Order: sequence, then C-alpha cells, then structure tokens
Amino acid sequence: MSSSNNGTGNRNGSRNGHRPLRRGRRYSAWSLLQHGLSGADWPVTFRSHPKRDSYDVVIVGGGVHGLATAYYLAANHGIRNVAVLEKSYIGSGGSGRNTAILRSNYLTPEGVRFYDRSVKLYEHLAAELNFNVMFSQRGHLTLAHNDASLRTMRWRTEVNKLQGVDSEVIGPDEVKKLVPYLDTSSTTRYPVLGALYHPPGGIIRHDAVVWGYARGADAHGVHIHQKTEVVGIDVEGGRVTGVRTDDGHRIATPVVVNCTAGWSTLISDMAGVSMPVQTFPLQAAVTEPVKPFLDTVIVSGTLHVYVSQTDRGELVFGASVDPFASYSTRGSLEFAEGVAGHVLELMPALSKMRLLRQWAGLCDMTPDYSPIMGPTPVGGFYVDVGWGTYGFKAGPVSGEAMADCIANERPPEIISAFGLDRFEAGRLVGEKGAAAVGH
Amino acid sequence: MSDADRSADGPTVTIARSPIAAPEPLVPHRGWEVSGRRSAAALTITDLTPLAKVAVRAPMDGAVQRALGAPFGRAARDGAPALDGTLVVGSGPGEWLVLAPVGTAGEVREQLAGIVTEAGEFGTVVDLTHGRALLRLRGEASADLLAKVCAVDLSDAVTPDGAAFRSSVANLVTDVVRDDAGGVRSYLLHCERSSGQYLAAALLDAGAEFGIDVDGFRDPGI
Amino acid sequence: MMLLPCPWCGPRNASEFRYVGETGPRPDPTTATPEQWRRHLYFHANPRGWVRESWYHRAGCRRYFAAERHTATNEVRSSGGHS
Amino acid sequence: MTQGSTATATGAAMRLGPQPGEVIDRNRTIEFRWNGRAYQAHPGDTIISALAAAGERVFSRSYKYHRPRGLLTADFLDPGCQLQVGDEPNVRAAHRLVEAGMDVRSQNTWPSLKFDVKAVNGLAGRFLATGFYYKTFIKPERLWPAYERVLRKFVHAGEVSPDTEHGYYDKRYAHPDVLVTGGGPAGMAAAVAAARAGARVLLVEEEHHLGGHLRWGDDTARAVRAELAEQVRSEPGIEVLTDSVVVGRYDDNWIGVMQRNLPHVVERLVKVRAKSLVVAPGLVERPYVFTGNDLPGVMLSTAARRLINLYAVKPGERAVVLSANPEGDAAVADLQRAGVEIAAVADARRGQRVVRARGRGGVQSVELADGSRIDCDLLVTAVGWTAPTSLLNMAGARPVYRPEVARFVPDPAHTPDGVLAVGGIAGDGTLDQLREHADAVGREAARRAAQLAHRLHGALPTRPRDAAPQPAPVTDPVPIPELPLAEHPELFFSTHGFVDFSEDVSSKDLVTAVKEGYDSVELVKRYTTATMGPAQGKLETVNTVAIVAAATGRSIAETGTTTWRPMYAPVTLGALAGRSFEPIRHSPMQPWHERHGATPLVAGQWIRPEHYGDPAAEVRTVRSGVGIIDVTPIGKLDLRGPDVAKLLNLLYVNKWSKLDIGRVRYGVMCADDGVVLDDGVTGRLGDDHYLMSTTSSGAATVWEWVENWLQTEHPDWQVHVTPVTTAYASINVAGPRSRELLGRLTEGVDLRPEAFGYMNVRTGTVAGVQDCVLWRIGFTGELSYEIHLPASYGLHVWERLIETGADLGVVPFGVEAQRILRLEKGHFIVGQDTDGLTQGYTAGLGSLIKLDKADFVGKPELAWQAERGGYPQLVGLLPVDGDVVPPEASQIITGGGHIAGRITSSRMSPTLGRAICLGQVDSGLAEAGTRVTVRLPDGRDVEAVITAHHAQVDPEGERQRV
Ligand SMILES: Cc1cc2nc3c(=O)[nH]c(=O)nc-3n(C[C@H](O)[C@H](O)[C@H](O)COP(=O)(O)OP(=O)(O)OC[C@H]3O[C@@H](n4cnc5c(N)ncnc54)[C@H](O)[C@@H]3O)c2cc1C
Ligand SMILES: NC(=O)c1ccc[n+]([C@@H]2O[C@H](COP(=O)([O-])OP(=O)(O)OC[C@H]3O[C@@H](n4cnc5c(N)ncnc54)[C@H](O)[C@@H]3O)[C@@H](O)[C@H]2O)c1
Ligand SMILES: Cc1cc2nc3c(=O)[nH]c(=O)nc-3n(C[C@H](O)[C@H](O)[C@H](O)COP(=O)(O)O)c2cc1C
Ligand SMILES: [Zn+2]
Repeated sequence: MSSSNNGTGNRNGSRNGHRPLRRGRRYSAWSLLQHGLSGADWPVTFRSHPKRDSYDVVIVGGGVHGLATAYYLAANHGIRNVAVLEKSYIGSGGSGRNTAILRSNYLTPEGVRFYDRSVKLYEHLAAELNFNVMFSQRGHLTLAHNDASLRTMRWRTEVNKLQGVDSEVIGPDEVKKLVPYLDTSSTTRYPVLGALYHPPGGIIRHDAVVWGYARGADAHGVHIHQKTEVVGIDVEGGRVTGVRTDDGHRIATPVVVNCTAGWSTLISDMAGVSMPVQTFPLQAAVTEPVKPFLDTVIVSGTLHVYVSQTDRGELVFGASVDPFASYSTRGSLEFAEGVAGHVLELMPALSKMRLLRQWAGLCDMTPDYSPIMGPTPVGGFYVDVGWGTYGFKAGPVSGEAMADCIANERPPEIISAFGLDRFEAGRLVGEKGAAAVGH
Repeated sequence: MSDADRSADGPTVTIARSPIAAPEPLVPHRGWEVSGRRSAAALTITDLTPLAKVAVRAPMDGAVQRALGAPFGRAARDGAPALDGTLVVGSGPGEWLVLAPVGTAGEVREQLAGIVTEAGEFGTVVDLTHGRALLRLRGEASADLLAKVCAVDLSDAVTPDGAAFRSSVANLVTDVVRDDAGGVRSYLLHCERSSGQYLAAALLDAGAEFGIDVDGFRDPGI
Repeated sequence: MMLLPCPWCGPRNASEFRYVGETGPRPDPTTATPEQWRRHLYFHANPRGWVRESWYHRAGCRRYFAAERHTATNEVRSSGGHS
Repeated sequence: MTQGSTATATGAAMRLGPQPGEVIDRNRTIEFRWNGRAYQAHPGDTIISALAAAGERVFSRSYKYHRPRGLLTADFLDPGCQLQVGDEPNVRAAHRLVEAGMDVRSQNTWPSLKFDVKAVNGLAGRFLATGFYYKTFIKPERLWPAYERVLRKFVHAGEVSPDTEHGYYDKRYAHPDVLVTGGGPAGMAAAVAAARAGARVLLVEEEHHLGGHLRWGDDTARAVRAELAEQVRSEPGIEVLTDSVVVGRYDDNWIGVMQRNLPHVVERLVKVRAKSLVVAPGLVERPYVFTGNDLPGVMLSTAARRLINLYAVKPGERAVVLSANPEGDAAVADLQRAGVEIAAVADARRGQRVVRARGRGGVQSVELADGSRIDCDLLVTAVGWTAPTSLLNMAGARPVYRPEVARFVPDPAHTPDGVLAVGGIAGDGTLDQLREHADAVGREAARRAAQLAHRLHGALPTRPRDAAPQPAPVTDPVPIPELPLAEHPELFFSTHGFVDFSEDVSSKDLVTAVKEGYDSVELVKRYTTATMGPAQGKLETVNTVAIVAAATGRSIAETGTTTWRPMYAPVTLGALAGRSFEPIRHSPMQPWHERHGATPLVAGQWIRPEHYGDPAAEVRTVRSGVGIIDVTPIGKLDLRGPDVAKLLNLLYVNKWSKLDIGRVRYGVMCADDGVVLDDGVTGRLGDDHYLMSTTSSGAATVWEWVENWLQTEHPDWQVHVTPVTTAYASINVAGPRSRELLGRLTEGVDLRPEAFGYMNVRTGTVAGVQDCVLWRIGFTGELSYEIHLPASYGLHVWERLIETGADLGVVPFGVEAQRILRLEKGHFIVGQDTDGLTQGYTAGLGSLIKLDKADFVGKPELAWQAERGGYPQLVGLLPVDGDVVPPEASQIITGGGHIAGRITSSRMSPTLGRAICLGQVDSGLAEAGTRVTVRLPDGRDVEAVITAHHAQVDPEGERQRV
C-alpha cells in the first residue's frame, strides 16, 4: 500500500510516540479532577460520521480485531482513510462477550511467539491508548486431573520456556496455596494432580479494550460506522472493488478486511472465498458478586470449565463450545448446569453462590484451532478470522500484523504459519492438542 | 467339573457375581451369588443381573421380528412359543433383548438361533448375560424416582406398560422397560455391566426421599 | 434444549445425540487431488440458515441419521434415514 | 442495650393489629439475629418485614457511594434488602422467610451499617462519575496492580466461606402439557381452564402463596383469590409449586424452574419440557427517578401495601403519596387504614410531581414540582409498571413499546406458537375481563399442547401399535378476547436521581455516557453497568431506556431495550449442579484390587490399579516368572457377519482378507486425514465371527467409528457389531512361566507352542469357566496370554490364578508396570506417543500400511505423506547417561534452542537398569545412531542416542514366541 511506512513500531506499538489525542481529550487523574470540579462534559470518545463514497481500506467487523487493525493501520502506517463497518454496536460480537482471559502459554512455537507478542502489547495498552483497559496479570492456572493432561502441560511448559515465556508445572500443594478454595484432596472424582502455572496470564476489561482502540482509531481519523451491515462485496477481475451495506450504500475500496469472527464465512462467501471455518456458539455466565476470594484464573480442560473473579466480585465462567454448529446466541440450560457442576467439583464451598446471567457468542472454529490470517485468492480481500474461542487475547498482535500485512502487501513473519493455503496444502498448525478449552 | 476345580480342601465351584454389591445375606442361586434380603417397602430395587440376557439382531419389521413378537419400542412376554417364560424387548431398530430365567442363556440362545435360521434373514444372536447389569424398580413412586434421573416422559401417554426405550439414566445409557408387575408400576433398567454399581447407587440416592429399599433376588425374577 | 426428532425413537433431547455435522460424499480416493480431498476433510458450507447434517443417537438407538436444521433458530424441519 | 435482650430489641413498634390478608402466624414467635442483636418475628414474616416491624429502616449501604438504603419493593427484587444470612451471601431478605436462629448481617459495611466509613465515597461522587476507572490509574503502569487491589476492597457484596458444606441439591424432569408461570389471578385462572380442557398443568409461583397482587387487595380481591385458589386445589391435573420460580426458557420450551423450600433438598432444579408455556408474571412496579429517590422511606405503592396487608407492618408515620393510577389511590386508602397520616397526595394524572426527597438516613421531607415542601417520613410512589417480558424475549418474542400505556406489551404476532402471555403483562381491565382472558388463554394453551402431543406421539415407538389412536385434538383455535390497555402517563423521571439502585447508577451517569459517545442503550449499559446488577433490569430497564432516549433525542421504541437473558431470578450453583452424575466403571476384579492395596488410577471412567506397591518389582517378576494384570477396560467389539473381513480391510491400514480362523492380527486405524486413531488386535473366532480389541480410551470412539462406516457408507454390508468390553473380564497372564500357570487351569485348549503359537486365538475353559477366549499376544514382550472370560466369573478366575500360581511366584501387576514393560518392548501408545496430527508414517507404521490395497480409511493422505517424505518420526532413544530419565515432554533441541522433537515416553527400565525413551523427532534426526540434545525441565541439556528399534528389550521378539 502506497502510504505505508515499513517497520513494526516501537515497544508500545505505535510509531514515534505519535499522540493524536488533543489536549483536553487525554485522560488522567488530573483531568478527572478538573472535570469533577468544573462539571464540564467529557469529549466524545468515538464519533459518528457520514459515510464516504470510498475508503482506502474497509474493515468489516467492529470487534477488537477490526478496531485494532484500523488503529495500527493509522498509527503505525499512516493509513487513515479507513472505515470500520459494524452491523450492530462496537464490541457486540465475541469481543463484548468473552471471558477476557489473556495468556501466551500455547503449545506450538509459532503459537507461543504470536500470543506472547500480544500479551506484551496488552501490558502497555493502557498507556498506548490512554485508556485504562484494566489488565490484571493475576496469573493463570490450568489444572491437570490425569496423566495425559499433565504430560501436555509439561509439553507446553517446555515449549514456553524455550520461547522465554514464564510457565511452570506446579504440584497440588502449590496450587492450593494460590487458590485456597480449591479442593486438592486426592479423593475427588477429578483429583488435581498438578497445574500449569503462567504468572503473566490474567483477565482484562474487554469492553475497555474495544473502546480504547475505537477511541484511538477515531483520534487518527478512522471512521467507525455502527449499525452498518455489509451485505455484499464487489469483486471484479479477481480483485475487490467495493462493499455494499444494508442502508443501500456502495463504498468503493481496493482493500476489504474480514474481521467478523463467527460470521466470517458469510462475509468470505460474498467475496467468493471459501474457508475451513464452522461457527459454534460459546457460552459464558456470571454469578452475583461476592467479596474477592479468587486471585487467579482457573482452567480445567478435563472438566471443561474456566473461572475467574472480576474486580466487581462476580465469578465469570466459561466452557467449551456448544456441541453443535449454530448461529444462536440464546444459550442453554445444559451449559449452566455443566459449568456449575464442574465449578463445584473444583470448589465445593461455592454451592450457595448464584448464577446471575448467561449468554453466548459465536466462534469461528478452524480444524487446527489456529487462526487464518492474511491474503486470499481474491486480490485485496484479506481475512483475520478463525479466532475460535481464544481470539480476544490476540487482538493487539493481530491488528498490528494485519496492518503490516496490508501496508506491505505481504504477511509478516509472525503470522506466516497461519495462511489460508495451509489447509489445502496439508500444513496444519499443531495447537489442537492443547487448545480444546484453552482460554 | 474338572480336576483344576478341585483344591486340596475339596471341590471349588465357579461363582458368578453381579457387579452390584449385594446386601447380606448372600445366598447361592444356580451358580450365582445373590442377596437373600427381603423387603416389604413400597418402593424397592432388585438386582436381576443373574437373569439370562441374549441379544438378537435382524432386519427391522422382518420375519425374525414377527417370530419374536415385539417391535422396537415394546416388550412382550411369551412373544414366541419357543420363548416361554421370557421377556422379549424390542430394544432398538432391528435389535431385541431377550430376558430369561437364570441359567437358561444357552437354551435361549439356541432357540433364538433357530428362529433366525428359520427366518432366512441376516441375523445374529449374542449372549450378553455377563455383559450387562439388570435392575428392577418396583413401586408406585418408581416413576417419580426415575423422573429425577431420566428425561423421557414417563406418563402413560408416552411410555405405557410394555414400553421399551433406550435413553440416558443418571447420565448412563440405559435400556428402560416399563414392566408393571401385579398392577404395580415397575421398570427394568439394563446397562453396561461395569457401570451397574454406579447406576444402582444413583437410584438409591435418588430414591431416598421415597423410602427406597433393596429387595433381594427371587426366582424367577422376570 | 433443542428437541431432535430421531427417525426411530421419536423426539429426544439434543444431549442424547452426537453431532456429526455437515457431511458430503467421500471423494473417490483413487482419483481425488490433495486439494479436493482436503476440501472434503476441512471445508463446510457453514450457512446461517437451513443445513443438512448428520447426527448419531448415542444414548438411544445408535443410528446415524440426517436432519435439516436452521442454524439460527435451531428449528428442525425434517429428518430421514442415514445421510 | 445488652446483647440478647430480646424484649427491647424486637420492639415491634410498627406492627399493626391483625389484618384480613396477613400471612403471619401471630400465635408463634421466633427469634433471629440482625447485626448481632436479637430480634423477634412471627412465622410467615420475611426477614425484612420482621425488621421493619421492629422499626428498622436501613438495611444496607449502596454499591459505590455507601448511601444508606432501605426497603423499596418489599419483594424478591428489592435492591436495598440483600443481606448475608449465615454463610449465604446476597440473600433476598424481603422474600426469604425468617427462620429461628438465623444470623442476618448487612453486607460490606464497616465498621457498622450506621457508621460506614466508605460513605466518604459519596462526597467524592463527582470524581467517581461513570467510567472514572477507564480515565485514571493509567500511569505509571507499575502502580496499576496496587490500585487494583484497592478497587477490589470496595467490592460490594456478601461473602462466601471456604467451610460451607455442599448441601443436598437435586433435579427432576417434568413434562406438563402446560406450564403456567405466575400464580396470580391470571395464572390461576389459565391453569384451571387448561386443566379442565384436559391438560396436565404445572403452576409455578415465585412467592410463598398463590394469589399474586390479589393478596394485598380489598375484600373482593381476597375473595376472588380464595375462589381461584380453591379451584386450583381441587383440579387434579394441576401441580402447584410455590416459592419456585421459572428461571429461563430455552429452545423448544425447555424450561428451568427453581424449586425452593423443600423438605429433603436445599433447592431443586426442575427441568420442564412443556408443550405450552403460559407467561403470567403480572407487572413489576417501576420506581420513579428524582433527586433523593433512594432514601430509606421512599417506597413503591406495592411495597407499602404488602407491608400493611401481608405482614401487618406500618410503613411509616406520615406519608406523601405520588399516585398516577388506581393502585396508588388504593395505597392511600391502605395507609389511612393503617393509621399513617397522609400529609399530601400528589396526583401525577393532574401534572403533579415529586422533584426531590430530603433527609439524612431517611426521608424527612419531600419537595413537589409546585415548590411546596412537606415534612414526612414516608414517600410512596405509584407511577407505573414494567412488563417483565424476560421469558417472552427468551422465547424470541418481540414486545413493543406502547407510549400511551407507558410500557412494553407482548406482540402475539411475534410470539412463538408454544408461548402465550396472559394477565397484567398482556393488558389491563377488570378482574372479570382478566379472568375471561385467562380462561381463553388456558384453553388455547391446552389445545395447542394437545395438538403438539398428537404430532409427537405419532412418532413414538413406545405405545402399543394396536392401541386406540389418540383422539384427534380439537383444531379450532380458542378465540382470545383482547385485554384493554389502560392509558397511563409516561412518568420516568423528573429530576436526576438513581436509576439502577443496585449499581448506584444515576440518570446523570446515563446522560454523561451518551454525551461521551456511548450512544446506544447497549453501550450505555456496558459503560455505566446499568441493568447489570441483581435485578437484571426488571426494575430499571425502562427508566434507563427512557433517559437514553431523551439524551439521544430518539424515541423509546427506537432506542429499544437491552437483551433479556436467563436467569430470571438467580439460581444457586448447588441447584444447577444437582447430584453429580459421572458414571464410573469397575472391572469384576475391583474388590480384589481394593483388598490388596492397589493404588487407584482414574483413567477416563475407569478406576484401575496403577500398581500394588512396587511397579519395578512387578516388571521384574513378569520378565522372570509370571504376573497377571487386569486389562478389562480394553475395548472389545464382537463382529459377526459375512462381510467382516471387508470392514476390517476398510478400517485398518493393513490387510485382513486372509486371516484364518484361530489367528489374531495387530492392526492400526487412521482417520481420513491419515492421523493415527486407534490400534489393537482382532482375532477370528469362526467363519463369520471376529473379536476386535481397541485401546481402553478409544473403545467408545471406535465403536461409533465402525457404526458410522457401516451405516452411512456401506449399509449393504452384512455385519453386526456388539460392544462386549465389559461382557468379558480380561486378564493378561504374562511371563516365561505363564504357560505353566495357565496349563494348570485350562481345559480344552492345547497350550503347547506347536499347537497354540504366537498370534493365535483359542476358546476353552479356564478354572471351570466355559467360553473363555484366549489370545496368545501381549503388550509386554513376554510369552503371554490374554484371557477374555465371561465377566461374572472374573473375580473367581483371578483368585484361582493367584492361588494356583502361588508356587510359581505369580504377582498381580498394574498399569504402571505395564507401561514400563511396553516401553521396554517399544510399543507406542496412541495419544501419548502420537498426537492429534501424527500420521501413520510418523508413527513408524511404514511396514504395516498397505498402499496397494484398493482403498482404506486414510489411504490418500498416507500415500501423500509417503510421497512427500520429510515427516517427523517416532524413534527409540537412549539417554547417554543412563541414570537420567528425561521427563516426558522434554524437548529435543538443536542449535540455538530450536525445537526438533520431544520425548513422548520415558522410564527407568528395571530390566536394563537404565533410562529408555520413545520420542518424536524431525526427519533429519531419525537415523539410528544420531545424537540429539534433550532439554530437561530444570534447564540442563543431556545427550541421547537414537536407536535402531523402538524396542530396547528383545527387539527381535524371541521371548514372546517361545
Ligand atoms: C463466551 C466467549 C468467551 C471467550 N473467551 C475468550 C477468552 O477468555 N480469551 C480469548 O482470548 N478469547 C475468548 N473468546 C474468543 C474471542 O471473544 C473472539 O475470538 C474475539 O473476540 C474475536 O474478535 P473479533 O474482533 O475477530 O470478532 P468479534 O468481536 O466477534 O467482532 C466481529 C464483528 O463483526 C460484526 N459483523 C458480522 N457480520 C457483519 C456484517 N455483515 N457487516 C458488518 N459487521 C458485521 C459483528 O457484529 C461483530 O461485532 C471468547 C469468545 C466467547 C464467545
Ligand atoms: N400488582 C398489582 O397490584 C397490580 C398492578 C397493576 C395491575 N394489576 C392488575 O392485576 C392483573 C394482573 O394479574 P396477574 O395475575 O397478571 O399478575 P399478578 O401480579 O397478580 O401475579 C403474577 C404472579 O407471578 C409471579 N411471578 C412472576 N414471575 C415469575 C416467575 N418467573 N416464576 C414464578 N412466578 C413468577 C409473581 O410472584 C406474582 O405472584 C391485571 O389486571 C393487572 O392490570 C395488578
Ligand atoms: C466479562 C464479562 C462480565 C460480565 N458481567 C456481567 C454482570 O456483572 N452483570 C450482567 O448483567 N452481565 C454481565 N455480563 C454479560 C452482559 O450483560 C451481556 O450478557 C453480554 O455482554 C452479552 O451480550 P447480550 O446479552 O446483550 O447479548 C458480563 C459479560 C462479560 C463478558
Ligand atoms: Zn434414536
């Protein structure tokens, strides 16, 4: 892309410390005090604009991936004539309904490297975006209840350590110290034999990430169009030329980026690109709040459950995807029953806590539990999909890499394993082993 | 009895055991060790694992089915003249389970093989006496108990006397036969042998509020 | 929980079944190219709408059968023998 | 006052004389504790009614600003009445009945409810405005964890205790024709009508008694209540659950009901498959938004009427009433009757409004829009209703906003067939109109249920085929009269005040959020957390929407609501979990293993002996003498029919056409992507009769796999498959003396090597047990026999083997010894030495895979793998330092820490006295003799050498062929 700058930006992601937020728009304790005293209104976080007839890049999907891609296109590469089209409100997809667990202790070297970059970006994201995303690096525990999972955890640990990622396998006593509510006795149906402990992992305020990127992108001049659904993509001579929206607009553009996760095959189908993606609902639930007692994220693959406690005191639960493909986000009672049963297997003292709300989001599952990123056989049509149950943590690195890919018209090294062509070529990525419930 | 079955102290006999722990007193019954406990409770559970259990496979709605007298979904007593004293259960499409008195598996298998041969269809007969566990719940509350562990509608409209279905019972795949005995509501439950103890324990737990009790084996049991 | 009409057992809770998914005919193994074969293995239509798919009645009759389901409403339109 | 001086504590200052509709039992008095002091109550009192009777007005502090909060709705939803009861947090104290000895405390107040230091937050309120945490604590980054710890201290909620017992919770299923949600007049009348039309009805009421709002109505209302309740009682087709709540509606009318207050069970989840769902939850009274609307003493008209009529509690001494409807007027009458002085009635229908309530710790005066200021301790508001459409929305219905009645109303055109709305949620009208409507809805619900039943029953195989056909259901829909909608002024807010009481979100916060760009109701919700608290929008949604609509200049209908989702009322994890139904499986020899000190190993559903004390010794005995292991979990499939050989040829990578009767063969299955799926041996027992074994963990998968190929690809093949895993107890008798041991117990089988060689199968009698299948195979590399015997005799035969082999030194061995033995012998384990991407050639199956077969599952991918080459390979490895056992999953690395493989299996070999391994390595390293570097978990690197064979003990297989 012509206006590109090469390079991947500085430690914080954006290049040259470019600060587009004008005075008075920046957030700080000081500005909070000033606004508190004066009672003046805060500036608008992200604006709405009339649609232009053409953009240099049109991003479909206003989740973390779409917004981060827009942000880094503008911040790192100076590509600012960008539109993000979102059929509902920003963050209404997986980005607004995920359990917000971040980690980088994957199984394959390519996976570990990739997610580690993302965690690093997340660590400085609040400062980068001047928006507190409340990344709480409270540690992440994956419990092992049998030999096979203990072996997989050792495998992950060893791969992680070789990549410089902080992971270790710890025994039941150490687990108990980290989570006193866990039943670590050996007589339970699913005894805790050990755990993979990953101190940099944790949870984040997911909506804040979405809003922070939206605010950052907006400040750089990106247009965010909410309540705008893409209903068609024009392809001429093997290249995209524009998109059509449900309000009757045609927007001309040489570049379309599909960042629609659970809906991604519907968008790719519009461009005539088929993908090995199936959409499955993934459910989550929260309890009523109680005083904080759980300081780490707990995951049990065998029991298909993960739990964390937010700063508001609720427990947030998740599990594996629903047992059949669907676009329904209604959720099921079986999920609530299963998750409660499994949580009580782990922490029997919580039987009097109450489930408050359950919901579901859509996950774009690929055969090898790894994403599909980069160009497609249709010129100018890029995909950043296949995020399945684990894509929130990848938001920053994906945005950064996709921006790079679009600006430089070739996939950067860090996503080279994730191309769409790998399936027909039989070069699957080996994450399947560890990712089944891998938040 | 072979030489190998004799020890210095005299003959040892082969003992067949159910996977379900039996309450005292334990009594021998035709080569099986069964519970001799007697209960007069209004809701009882009985381990019928020693009964002969023979599976038949043949085309659905064919000559074998006509001979057996029970279509899929239904159970029939004395379905065929050769099968006096048995309960033939239409346990699946083209699948039957024949329950018969203790120790008769060999005969029953022969008779069934005869029926299959006569029918001239592709059919097979497998003795599963040792491969499955079998329980009987008996009492008016048996449906209430079962409704705690089984999602199938147990009303007369859906599963009247003689109904047979396979479903999940306490999360275990189980054949259920509604087999009212003497006008009292009763169910036979048939599952993989290795989970028999699990199923019995789950039913006792679910039945506690109805005062369930164990009743030992009584001949012929079927 | 969705009810699935098993062609043999009648309507049962979806939890009794194993989802097999969209299935297409297996390409001829003697002539298929790697690309064709892997499309068969990995690619699905994944529509938001009606889809024909296979199920296995694991806790019931243990039959594979085909059903048509709307992937947004989970309404099941028809079911028939095996897929 | 001294602790426990109950006489003074109870006071009962506000308890009225007997009321006609009261639900308390004045003849009995029970005692409980509130914040450490003793109080008295009557059975039937809720915690809050008892406290209110004693004159208490403040029960909690608010979420952010720690403002004192009292009673607002006097029912389950009451945001100010969530208390800690013993070890149970967040108890809805305006719903929970008092029990003797209860220990009730306020939550998150320190040092006490009266003097709560965090109330300083209230002063800082202007800085704690919505979203403040997104705007601060950004820099310096390193301080954020400390800030976060402080934030967590402010969490406003009850507490859990690590010592809480997991009580007895359970579940049941129900299949009513009609489920009625709500036992008010509408629900009761609909239930009766449905039952009279022949339906089986389940009627669920959240409160402790049927009657709905009639319970606090006038004499006529109570008479109608009694009449309807009597009709319900005398209708045998109706099952009533009180103190139970419908918590969610899911696909195909799968409905969760929480049943409380049971004798044997803490709580029970009833899972209901209803043919028709009748939604009759009435209406929820909506709070009014104005400054000071959260002061204790501000309450809804329904709350005041509940207090007076149900609990005989006087809500205050001097009241101002803001009334916009007849219920407000009725409240005035009730208050007067209860002796409350009515200081003023502001009639909203005539434009009068309350704009502010003032007071410290409770209402002291009220300001009206006309500027007048009235002293009082009670402000009762009756400004309108919210339709709790949650269950309808969950069913996919789209209620529409009707400004003239100021609430959302169900739209029958967009409600699924199986769901009907009735009563206050559907419209207004006289009690007679309501009953007429409910009667029609009940009959229609029954009719639809009957129709559905007829359709479903047609497909059921369980009913006698010759039974009389079900009577065809009545087909004409019952005409449902329209319920009129009573005009109601739109009264949402007059000045700024609290909108979400639980979350401490004010109308000002909502307006701010909109101004900042969070301009849809969904974004406002997430930015401010309005509607995200315990009431889940039932009290606050419409006010929220109205304020967002005003701030954005859109209408309420355009603005829409947030998504209603389960749970309708929060449900304990205990009830959702119920009893734990996790099947476990035991072999027939389990009692013996337990008696002999076996260490249990949980392997999927199976519980198996890991070892009996010393696995290395067990290994040595097998290599030198004889051991027996319980291998019952090995998967076994009985295959019969003329086409079994075809099936085996299709599923296994090797050839099966020429397997003679009496022979067994090892086979590996791959999936169509060439990835190794399972392995095992299959023996031919007769012409058309085979026995297939699978891995223990793969047994269920392989069975479904076999059925899939048979049923969907080759329905014409004549093969019957029967799973017989547990029909046989399986015992492996292994070791050089195994033949000798078995010979002592076996009849009808010639065990001599020339008669019964390696890889053969015979059937015969063992220890007097007929029909045993004996295979001469083994995983251990020794002479060995795997016996599969009718399972009921498993324990008998096992005991006989142990007794009979005593002089041979026979020992039982467990899974761990077997793992070592197989590793010495170089047998791989699917799933351990292979993974989800390991294709056949990688697993070293080159000589087994027969690409010259016309077809088999996985063939194309395997052919391409062979052609491509360069794949990783499973190899045997010996650490150069034989004392170092690299833990499984240690990585094999090349220069610079590049990963080039991993150790998949690793043990100290008791036979060789050194460490031995299997591992997967990149193709370049697979050559025998190659030295590789293994990175140990402690960071050390050790060398290992690739060996020519996977087996380190007896690679030529001499020992097993003897
Ligand atoms: C319950 C749940 C829990 C999860 N937990 C975790 C976790 O703990 N950690 C983790 O890392 N990941 C988790 N995930 C996965 C993660 O949420 C997703 O992978 C991630 O949010 C994907 O982000 P995205 O931006 O690609 O897609 P989304 O956030 O889904 O955004 C896609 C957007 O595209 C829009 N869109 C779709 N079609 C169109 C169209 N035609 N026109 C315009 N716009 C359109 C949608 O409205 C949506 O907003 C979870 C997911 C769920 C559902
Ligand atoms: N509450 C009042 O004082 C009041 C106010 C306005 C109108 N009305 C009139 O009264 C009539 C309403 O009668 P109705 O029978 O529809 O309502 P109702 O309020 O009398 O009864 C509804 C009942 O449903 C119960 N309920 C609600 N949700 C439930 C759930 N999920 N699970 C179980 N139970 C649940 C409630 O506890 C309540 O008892 C209408 O004519 C209406 O205009 C009454
Ligand atoms: C991490 C996380 C925490 C949440 N906490 C709450 C909560 O405390 N209260 C609540 O009502 N909803 C909570 N939600 C759920 C949202 O209300 C909502 O259900 C979810 O974003 C999906 O949107 P939808 O229900 O509008 O479809 C939470 C969601 C997430 C992802
Ligand atoms: Zn079926």
